[in-house]
Amino acid sequence: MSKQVVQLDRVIIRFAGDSGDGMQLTGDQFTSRTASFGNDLSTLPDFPAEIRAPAGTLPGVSAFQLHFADHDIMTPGDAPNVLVAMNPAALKANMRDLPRGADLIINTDEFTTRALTKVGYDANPLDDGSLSSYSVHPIPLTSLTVQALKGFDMSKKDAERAKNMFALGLLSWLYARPTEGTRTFLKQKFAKKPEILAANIAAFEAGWSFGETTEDFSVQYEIKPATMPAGRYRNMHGNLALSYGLIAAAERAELPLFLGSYPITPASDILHELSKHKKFGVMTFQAEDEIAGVGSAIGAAYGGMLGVTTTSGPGVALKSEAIGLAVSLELPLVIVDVQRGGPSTGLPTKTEQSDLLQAMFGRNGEAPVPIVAPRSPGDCFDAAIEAVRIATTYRTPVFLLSDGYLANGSEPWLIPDVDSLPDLRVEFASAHNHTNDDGSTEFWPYKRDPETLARPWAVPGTKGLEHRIGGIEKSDGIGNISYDADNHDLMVRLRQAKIDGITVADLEVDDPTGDARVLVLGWGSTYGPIGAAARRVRKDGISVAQAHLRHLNPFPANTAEVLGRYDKVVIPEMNLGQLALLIRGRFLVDAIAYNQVRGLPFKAEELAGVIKDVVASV
Amino acid sequence: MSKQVVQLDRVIIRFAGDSGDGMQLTGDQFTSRTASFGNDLSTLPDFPAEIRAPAGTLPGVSAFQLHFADHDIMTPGDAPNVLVAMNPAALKANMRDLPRGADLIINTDEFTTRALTKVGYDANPLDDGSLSSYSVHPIPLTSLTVQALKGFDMSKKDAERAKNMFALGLLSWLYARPTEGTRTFLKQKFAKKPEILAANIAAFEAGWSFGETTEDFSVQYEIKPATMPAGRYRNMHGNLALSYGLIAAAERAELPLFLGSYPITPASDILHELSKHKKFGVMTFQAEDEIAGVGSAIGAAYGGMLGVTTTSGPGVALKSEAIGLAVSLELPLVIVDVQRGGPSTGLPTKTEQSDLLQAMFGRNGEAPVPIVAPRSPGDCFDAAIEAVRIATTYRTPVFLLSDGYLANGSEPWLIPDVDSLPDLRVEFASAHNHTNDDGSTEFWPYKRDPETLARPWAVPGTKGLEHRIGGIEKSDGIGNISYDADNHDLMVRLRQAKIDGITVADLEVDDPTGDARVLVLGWGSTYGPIGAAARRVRKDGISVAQAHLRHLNPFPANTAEVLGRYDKVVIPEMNLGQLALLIRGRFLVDAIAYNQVRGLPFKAEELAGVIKDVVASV
Amino acid sequence: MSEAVDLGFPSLNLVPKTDVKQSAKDFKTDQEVRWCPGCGDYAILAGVQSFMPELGLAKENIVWISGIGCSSRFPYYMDTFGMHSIHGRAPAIASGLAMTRPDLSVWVVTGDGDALSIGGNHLIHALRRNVNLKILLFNNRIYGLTKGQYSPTSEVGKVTKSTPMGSLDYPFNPVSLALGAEASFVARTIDSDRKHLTETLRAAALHEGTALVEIYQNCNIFNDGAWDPLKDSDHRDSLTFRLVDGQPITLVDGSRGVIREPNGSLGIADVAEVGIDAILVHDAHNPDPSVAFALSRLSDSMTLANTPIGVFRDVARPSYDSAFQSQLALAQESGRGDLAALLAGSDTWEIV
Amino acid sequence: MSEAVDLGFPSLNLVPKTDVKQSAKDFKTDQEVRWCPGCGDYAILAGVQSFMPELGLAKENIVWISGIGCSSRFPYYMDTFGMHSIHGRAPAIASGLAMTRPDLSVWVVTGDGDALSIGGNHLIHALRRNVNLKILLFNNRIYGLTKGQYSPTSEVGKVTKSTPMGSLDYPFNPVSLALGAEASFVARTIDSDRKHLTETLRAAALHEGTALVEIYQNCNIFNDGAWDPLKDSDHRDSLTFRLVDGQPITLVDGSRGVIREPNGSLGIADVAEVGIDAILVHDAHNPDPSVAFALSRLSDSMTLANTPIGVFRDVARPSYDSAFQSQLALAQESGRGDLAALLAGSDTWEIV
Ligand SMILES: Cc1ncc(C[n+]2csc(CCOP(=O)(O)OP(=O)(O)O)c2C)c(N)n1
Ligand SMILES: Cc1ncc(C[n+]2csc(CCOP(=O)(O)OP(=O)(O)O)c2C)c(N)n1
Ligand code: SF4
Ligand code: SF4
Ligand SMILES: [Mg+2]
Ligand SMILES: [Mg+2]
Repeated sequence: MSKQVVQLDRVIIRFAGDSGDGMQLTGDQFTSRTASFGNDLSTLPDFPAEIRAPAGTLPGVSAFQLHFADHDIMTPGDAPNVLVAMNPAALKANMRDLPRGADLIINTDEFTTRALTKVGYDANPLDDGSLSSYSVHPIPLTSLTVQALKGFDMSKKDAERAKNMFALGLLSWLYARPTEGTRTFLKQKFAKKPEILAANIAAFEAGWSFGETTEDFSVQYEIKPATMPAGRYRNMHGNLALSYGLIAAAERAELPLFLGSYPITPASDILHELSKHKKFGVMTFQAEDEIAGVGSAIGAAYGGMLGVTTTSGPGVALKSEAIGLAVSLELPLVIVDVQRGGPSTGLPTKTEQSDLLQAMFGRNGEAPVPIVAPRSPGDCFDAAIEAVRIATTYRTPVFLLSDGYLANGSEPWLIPDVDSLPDLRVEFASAHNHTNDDGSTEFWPYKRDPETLARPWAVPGTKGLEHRIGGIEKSDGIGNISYDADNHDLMVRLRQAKIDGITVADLEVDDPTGDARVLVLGWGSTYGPIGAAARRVRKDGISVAQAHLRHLNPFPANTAEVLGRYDKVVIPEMNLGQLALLIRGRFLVDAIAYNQVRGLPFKAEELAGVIKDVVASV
Repeated sequence: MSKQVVQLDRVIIRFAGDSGDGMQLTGDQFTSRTASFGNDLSTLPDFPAEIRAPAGTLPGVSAFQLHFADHDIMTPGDAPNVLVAMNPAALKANMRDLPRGADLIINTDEFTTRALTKVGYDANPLDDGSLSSYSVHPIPLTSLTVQALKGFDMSKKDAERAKNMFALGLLSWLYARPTEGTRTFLKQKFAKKPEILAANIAAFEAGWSFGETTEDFSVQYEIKPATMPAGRYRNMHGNLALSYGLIAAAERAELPLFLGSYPITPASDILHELSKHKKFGVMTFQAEDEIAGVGSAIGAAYGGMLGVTTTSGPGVALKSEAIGLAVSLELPLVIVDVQRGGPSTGLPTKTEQSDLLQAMFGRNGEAPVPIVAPRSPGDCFDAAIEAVRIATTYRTPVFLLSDGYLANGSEPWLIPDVDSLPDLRVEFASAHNHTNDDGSTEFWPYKRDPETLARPWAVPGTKGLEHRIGGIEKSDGIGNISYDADNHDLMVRLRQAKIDGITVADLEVDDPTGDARVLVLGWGSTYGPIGAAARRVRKDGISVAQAHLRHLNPFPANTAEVLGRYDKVVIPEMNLGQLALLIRGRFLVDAIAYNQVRGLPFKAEELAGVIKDVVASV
Repeated sequence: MSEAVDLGFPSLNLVPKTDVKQSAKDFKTDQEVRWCPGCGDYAILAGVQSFMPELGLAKENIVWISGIGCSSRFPYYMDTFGMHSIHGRAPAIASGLAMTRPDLSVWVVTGDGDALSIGGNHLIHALRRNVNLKILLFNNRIYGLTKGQYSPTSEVGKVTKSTPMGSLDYPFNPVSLALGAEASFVARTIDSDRKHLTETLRAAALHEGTALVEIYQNCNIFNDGAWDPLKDSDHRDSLTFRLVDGQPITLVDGSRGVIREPNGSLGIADVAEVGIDAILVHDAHNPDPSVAFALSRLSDSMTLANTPIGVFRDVARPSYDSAFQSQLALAQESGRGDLAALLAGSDTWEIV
Repeated sequence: MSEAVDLGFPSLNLVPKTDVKQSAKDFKTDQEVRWCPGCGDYAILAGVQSFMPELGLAKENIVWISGIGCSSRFPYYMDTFGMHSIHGRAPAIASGLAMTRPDLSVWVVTGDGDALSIGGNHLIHALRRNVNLKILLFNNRIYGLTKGQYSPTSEVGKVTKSTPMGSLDYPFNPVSLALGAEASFVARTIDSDRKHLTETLRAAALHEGTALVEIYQNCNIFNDGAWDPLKDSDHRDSLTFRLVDGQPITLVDGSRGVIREPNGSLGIADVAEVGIDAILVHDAHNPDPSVAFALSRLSDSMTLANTPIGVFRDVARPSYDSAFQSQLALAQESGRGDLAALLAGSDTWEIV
């Protein structure tokens, strides 16, 4: 029997279960299908720091949220319309976020007394009416899966492990997702295990047909593809986009890419990704620690490579001294910091923006370093290219500040035309650049380009350019060790002037009505939530302007002018007000800092409220 | 024949020679005599980073400047009235600072053609009239010394090495310094080498009587003792005062002092000094690196010691991650940063204030750390005690920001009465601090003191208080690992609130006329130069107010109010405007940053000019 | 808190004993153990918890300090004092604690990445100093917590997330490294062999100074079966040398033994052929670490053939902390310092 | 810049040769040498500068990288490419350069503090990886640049600025440590012995992979005479074993030699008594590092008696950089990657 089909413009689904239940994989697959179906989407994985936290416990819950729609959206969504809860822990951990009326798909098999008490349910929420204000779909997912796999010669335990595929099948039906891609994926994943492959496909199909047949779901939902700029798209995660950005930049710079890195969550995947691309001449080195990671990248940069090091906050702290050396050596270097919850070990798998001031000031002495930040998963690609442009043009280390939400989140990505990417070719020094009074010539390693103030990049192997550099203060131009007071003052100011003089794109303001009196200023991954909040506010006929900084150091030339245009400036950050401090100190604008440090992105709803209050107050 | 005696109110002498000529020792001795004579004084040693830079070269010149007076003074002085130049390099390197009319005492023996050409003199400045505008005293110091030591059976070379004592003797006569102390010092230094001892004393006396007899010096100068607060005084260097401050604080806290440190200029002397005081139960540990230095101090603090680590800028960078751990563990810890020229290796033996923002922000995540800064060599004692008070009261790491100028400079120091020092005794946790609903009790490591927000200091060995702490986020109170979003937000804010809530003394303003419209705000070692500059300005009948911050984080409660009182605020710093950024960002005051990064303290003259300009502009 | 603490620790180098009877469960905490089901860490935890009572120490005077890694979660599960610190720094932190608190029994838990990669420097320095620490190195030849990159003990050519074409680094042999770093005690044991694990912990606990115990541990998620040859009953006896002081060094099955080669190295021969008397007798107390070092070289890092387990080296050398405390005591023999006198110094003047 | 550089370095593992005749002075810079008069570093510098021409390499393809310390000022005085980096990190920086630039000859200069204290971890990892670096460790058993604190090679009980009652740490033996860290080449020589220094540099230069050369160096300001027993003509021959491949290992004066002890260790005996045939013959190429390790244990860190100098170990093992470059080459065998294809991936959709 075919069912009634209801059109929806957007849906937010959250899959939740044990770390071992494969929720991340399930979410990823549903996302890929949704992407290729043409919806706009945004995702938010949320998992514990442990590899397999104990089954059935609250700390062990792993969740994946997906927001997809027939129009362009900017966030993974505030509150899920649908929660798939594979066990009591998953239900309990996620109820708080669930709005009344939401659909609840519950795996009843796991709601045993033992499992319930383990997370502190004294009564079964399925019976005690506590879920009455939700539309509950109690389904014995596990046993249905086992049943479906009767034919296969595999242990019950193994059969049960396919229950996530059953769930995926069910939801794929419910939202009329294409199924072919999932089959292809499974075929690749289990190429070497035909039995498992067949079982998973069977479970997936069982889930689909269960949806078709069960009374419980009277309707099937349809979300039309979104209208997006024409072109070829793919679903893109932040860490992948960042990795591709680095590879693309290296290609365009015609420099071999060298990554010196030490694994750390949530940055490790960049190391993993880049290690796959030796075909592009990409060299990856897993160092003994973060200091060796950045050290080897400095050595490679000295040798003419595009030197990169990737890490997260604690690793940046360890690299501080070596980054200072790179500042003094004035060599190109890209330092990727995928920010996570701090301080110290903090919350390794959660997102945060609290390394901005560390990136700005976390070194001894006056050691300015440019800072670039991506605003969305896909934007990590462009941000990486921009970081490389600055590093190679100005011969300086550059911070690329991503975060855990960007790293693991995904969105549809318009695949760029390679030839449209900027030309980043650099020129190595090849000859003497200084003539003495007696007419003889020399190579001066610290003789600067009058425009960029960049010093020559003279790599070993270049005849006649033999020279020595180091971390001790050098005399301007010739570069010999110098303890001279005036020279030091000059060099400190030159290094600062070089960074202050970096040309970066102007700050663009989105102020549709043009009469906004309040500006919301942000940086990094708050772009989506701020944008979504601005929309909500505007829907209510209230004017508000949004501007988002890609460059935190130096700030765009027009920043002061932009800030000056508005009565009030609000700066929402996932920290205690780090950009706010810089903006206030630099421009003496009484910016209002709105801060949350919850390890999760802002909710658009909430930000909208904040903005409205501020607008109301002007 | 006795000579005419002229009264002076102040003199600035600079001794300059080869790294091997013992200029630092000579200056130290002259200083000690001057101190015990009762003059006020201030000193500025200035030496190269090399141990014995090559003889007779400009980079090899080592200098020591002493300013002493019959009234209280605040700086080592801008330009010397007297330069003792032991060789052509010393003359050349220091001429620039010499005002016309100054006395020039020159060791003619070293002015050979070879030595002259080595530093680029094509003519001998003693003959070519280039020194005509100075009162030159050409003296064959070396040969006179050798003559004086004829009787002794020692090589000419050894005899020559006593020439600094001859010079000391001469200047001791010229300024009528007491001589006994010098003899005592030499007796101790050469206790095991009677021959050398005798020779040095002979050279010293020869220098003295040469002054008495030579025609060249027609007058002897006298600088009356300064009137200073009554009490017993000694001459005090910054690193020594800081070391004593730590020892005194440990005594008053009744905690054993533990120093975990790795040598680095200009902080090493604190390690050296503290290692001498095992009699006070002081434990010093030379670690394998800076990370182990701070790590061992954290371990000791966990065990109930007063944990301290000492270093300079590059070492702070390396300690960043571990300091973040201390923030998360909320254990008392004092981190001493004797700032030097940066970035990177920079100028190891020069002074700078460029680690303020590193101390503020140089860690991943939101990791606030209080910052205390001494203002003069002697003040390092009190600042150290204050740092310990904050660390132990609030259970937090604390930065103590000294610098190279304070570390090596000296001044008369009023010896404090031990009983007048603050009582710093702390209470370790000794019992359960939480009662469960069922009446049972537990120990909660993160249950805070409602007033200070400090958590209990529960050291191993305390029965019934077994507990585990770590760098991962913890749930408020009970302290178990927690990935909860709201708890993280709460803990981040609690840690910040604890630091913001630290009670520190109000900011005092020196505004004698009470009608100043310009405030000069400073921190750290600029206190002297700013004070001296303010005096000059006031001498000309111009009103200016001075305030100096001991606490950089948190700022004193009355800071906003103080800043609000003045039309303009000037902030002179030996960096590119680090305090200025914090003041502007925090208080939205359009503070004027006046910066120099020359590795040397400000000159009072120059600062006075800056202040006058600002005053004129209001 | 025990008397000893208050008064800057007179050099009594002694940990207070417990006054109650202890059992394994006295050392269990209320914290949910968060390792993967089947992880070798569980067996080690259980082994340690059941060994602890043997020490008979006051629980509050025992401290567990770890770095970061799956293994480093260990302290949360021991009902003593404990600190889960930062990656690689546990030996440094523990050194500061141990040298200032002779009344504590300080244990370090670390992993092959934590101890040998980022923490290598602190480990080798703790060993040469001989600080009174017991260091348990859980070696699973992989980075567990970061989801499976190769580690400094991974075999060459290991294909992992970060080395799709195989790793290039020649691995450390933790025992060789420790012996080269002047270690006074080095042993090796296996997570699954409770009896041997316990013996080895006992020997380590008895040693004064730094004791390094390498524990072969299985990470069933990212490097499952890394040590299987030494575990499965069919092969282990023919692959493992069990080092027993005073006993000839033979494989557990007795088939082959260790002999001296003419070139000064050690070799392996059929016991039947050369006769038991030709087999080298183990002497963990040999002041010269050379033989222990040679023994550490017998094993093949790929096949695990000829892997010695047990105590390689156990020699008496004054611990850093005892010497450290003695200097303090000596300095204070003639009484404690006088602060007023110190501040005043010798060269002063009066202003009235 | 040489052809090799431009095109992502086809795996030619080869440093361009010089086309001019070189002499020592070609390697001198115009910089004033700023060591103390009499410092042992001068002799080493002179030795290196006069050895360099023997390599016959294009000067611009030679790079000297150092850390921080008096010794680490070395690169400023070599007229090649050079970097004076930060304390202890030279091996890490040099590794990044060496593995990406097989066309360079990369040398590291470091001190006993720089290499073994703060830099210990990078050193041992460079050694196990066998990156193609030549590391010269200037061992003066003191921190020179910071004016005389004890170092990880200082003898126990050393009284220095930071240890007025004497140091407590048991020193590292750099050769033992390196062997424990899987080094493929380890040698020791003396600043004052130009001939031996040159031979040793030659052997190191010939080795593919990491070569560690410990150079006993005199700091006449803060630790004068540290190595005098091995220098003064009356004693040195009776204190020094000169290791020569294929030769019996005897003191230079031939009086005593190295023998094998029954317990597996090495011992020292009168050659006259035991006869020259009983003396162990040196084999630097022995794949087993145990004998080299045993030799490193013969010397007394206090008296310096029985100090072996020369090449302890020199075995062939593929260098990290060659393996690193081979993987790159292999991956590109079937052509270079196609960026457009990479960006597009497999799972895409069109929006029109
Ligand atoms: C400074 C820093 N760098 C990197 C990390 C990420 N990290 C955590 S544990 C770990 C390695 C874990 O391996 P191992 O020490 O062998 O412990 P295991 O998980 O295998 O027990 C790494 C790289 C970190 N937490 N901190
Ligand atoms: C990060 C850092 N820590 C400490 C120092 C100070 N420092 C410079 S050289 C040195 C040790 C020098 O000893 P060694 O390596 O033996 O070199 P030597 O001077 O004896 O040749 C130290 C501790 C520094 N420059 N940087
Ligand atoms: S990842 Fe491996 S080591 Fe970590 S807990 Fe799981 S099984 Fe154990
Ligand atoms: S201090 Fe010692 S090592 Fe340094 S330059 Fe002087 S003599 Fe040489
Ligand atoms: Mg591991
Ligand atoms: Mg040294």
